[in-house]
Amino acid sequence: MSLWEYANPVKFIRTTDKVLPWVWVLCAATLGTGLIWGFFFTPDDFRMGSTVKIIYIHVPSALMAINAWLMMLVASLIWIVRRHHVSALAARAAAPVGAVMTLIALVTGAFWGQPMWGTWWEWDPRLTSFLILFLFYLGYIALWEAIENDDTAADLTSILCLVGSVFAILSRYAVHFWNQGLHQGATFSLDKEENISDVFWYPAVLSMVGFGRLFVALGFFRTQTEIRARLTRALLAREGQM
Amino acid sequence: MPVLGKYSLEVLGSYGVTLTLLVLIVAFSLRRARKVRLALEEVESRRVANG
Amino acid sequence: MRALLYRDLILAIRAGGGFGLGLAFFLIVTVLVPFGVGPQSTLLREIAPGILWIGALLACLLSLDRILALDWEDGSLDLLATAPLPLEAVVAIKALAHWITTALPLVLVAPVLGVLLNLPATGYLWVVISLAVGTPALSVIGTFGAALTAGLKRGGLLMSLLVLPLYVPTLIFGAEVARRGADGLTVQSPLMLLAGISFGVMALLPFASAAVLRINLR
Amino acid sequence: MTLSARDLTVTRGGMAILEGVSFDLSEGEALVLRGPNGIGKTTLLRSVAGLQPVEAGEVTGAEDQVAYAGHSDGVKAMLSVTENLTFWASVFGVANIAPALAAFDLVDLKSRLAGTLSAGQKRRLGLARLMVTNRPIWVLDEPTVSLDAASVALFDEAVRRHLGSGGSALMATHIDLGLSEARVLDLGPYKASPSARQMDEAFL
Repeated sequence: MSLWEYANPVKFIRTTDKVLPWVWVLCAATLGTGLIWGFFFTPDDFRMGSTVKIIYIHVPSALMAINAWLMMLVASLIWIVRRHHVSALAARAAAPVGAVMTLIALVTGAFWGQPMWGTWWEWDPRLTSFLILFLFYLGYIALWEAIENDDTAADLTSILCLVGSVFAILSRYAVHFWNQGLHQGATFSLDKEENISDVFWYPAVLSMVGFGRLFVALGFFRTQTEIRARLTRALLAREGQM
Repeated sequence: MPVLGKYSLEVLGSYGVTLTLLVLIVAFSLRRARKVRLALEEVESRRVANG
Repeated sequence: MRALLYRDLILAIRAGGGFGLGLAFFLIVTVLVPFGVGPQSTLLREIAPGILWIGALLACLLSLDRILALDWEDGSLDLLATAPLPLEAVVAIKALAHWITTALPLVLVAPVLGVLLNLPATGYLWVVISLAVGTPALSVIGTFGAALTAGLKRGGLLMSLLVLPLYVPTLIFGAEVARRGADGLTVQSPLMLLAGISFGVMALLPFASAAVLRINLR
Repeated sequence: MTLSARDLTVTRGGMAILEGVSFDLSEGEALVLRGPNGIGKTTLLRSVAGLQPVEAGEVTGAEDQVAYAGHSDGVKAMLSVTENLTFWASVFGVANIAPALAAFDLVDLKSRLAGTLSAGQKRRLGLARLMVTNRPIWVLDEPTVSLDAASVALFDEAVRRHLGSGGSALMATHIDLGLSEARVLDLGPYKASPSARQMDEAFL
């Protein structure tokens, strides 16, 4: 059995229908535990005070904002190479979720920056890169909405996604060149740096996993919706033809 | 309720905005899912009716 | 190919939109800025390079939808796509025509507008050089945006939304060159990066634009 | 040079509209496509011209041989008649536009701006463009729209001359042309059945 079997829309819906409730439950469990643990049961940082609690949403949402774009990029490539409709629709379904994640990362970043840097918004390279990423999401979504023919829209948006990815990397580099920035380096890395202690680390990992599962759940669910919408349009077009 | 001290606005604000946005995207997805499902069922029932 | 360039240039001149509108827009933006930020010459002097870059960028943006939309409407694009010219060349030529009719005049008048903004004497050269090196990238990227929205009735606003984020790196490096030049600092690294972007974009993006146009034509 | 189409399936908006279309068009032949509105004449012609991919089947002998003329003439209003034709002539590497001007009775109009021409005159200019492409296969979509009887006669004559010099023509039209030698292909029987496999197959 090959993975591509799930490129069949019906099969995709049937399988995800079975998986989705579990993903939702797992998502709610991890995200709930992570956030509640983080919010209620972690000590304040000696330097950042209670604002350290923002880390449990800021870092995971920033992570998912980028991962969502990467997923869209992979899905776009799959559409271009193998022309599986599900993959194009999955990219379409993921975009608003990614945009929301980016928005969350931006807003929480501003909330965090206010007490730490004394300003709501700082043209710091990381914040600025995320703002640009947000604009890319908006453009991508708008292009999907604007084009009537589904295949044309899928083709154009996937090319936009490829070109946009290159320019997003360029922009990131340019922004770093332009302003060295106040933002601290990555607070977490996968192999857990020593500058963060376990009390902050465990709830943060939980909420990262929770955000990841939320993205998967929403992604599956919204892809199902897009598939149904596409099917409806196909049936209507056929009725018109008869 | 933990003591948030002088940063309570920022921390509560972040959590508030995040939860609101997450609820919004989930609600929006659910609403659209329901609408699309209804539309599909309508078209399919018409198709079955017509043979 | 030369015929296509020649035709596009003639059309831009005769239709009036090309040279005139972009320049007038650039002038107006530059004139409006002091009204917005106040007449202090020290402030103006400091932001002059950035204003000139933003003005040039917006003026470029303004005329992008003429690159392909007119040829799309009257069917010329269909005919060009079946002509012996590869579509990549068509797109590249159209970007070149846009650069010559819109961006080149902007580059040339930028120093004049610099006077209005109290641009320091050291800045003139670098404003012109940075615009000359950077605006080709703006035209080529803009052509990609125009190709993406060619089939849409009201593509103008959407095109701005798509194109402006793509303009970010060019703007950053271009304005950086102009600013550092005006401050008398060394400009070598941003200038190299700007040139790198311009050349990279000119070499690669026409392929994406042509692919997009083919999809839109079918 | 023979143009041949084998088992073409063409789609519009993701839906197959014609399937199993086959025809041959050899030198000196003209083929007229017939069928009601919406049957897919334009789509078929665009597919043959290479502007859109076919869903199934293949077209051979069309590569770089086709001069396509669609619904719109691609005439630039701000260029004169001569400039319009000269442009296309140089794109296709042809030097002399005089025969084209003469064939479609445009000599008197040649320095007028195309924007000032009437619809029929513009159409004649659009058709004259075919003569400066130097390509053997003309693919024409409703070529006689907005032409008066005299102009249709000019067009017939141009096509006949083109056929006589070894060219061929594939046309979609509702009107009876004066081209008695043209074969007619009725597209009605090729209409795709709604259950046909197609792009949306995966969705049904």
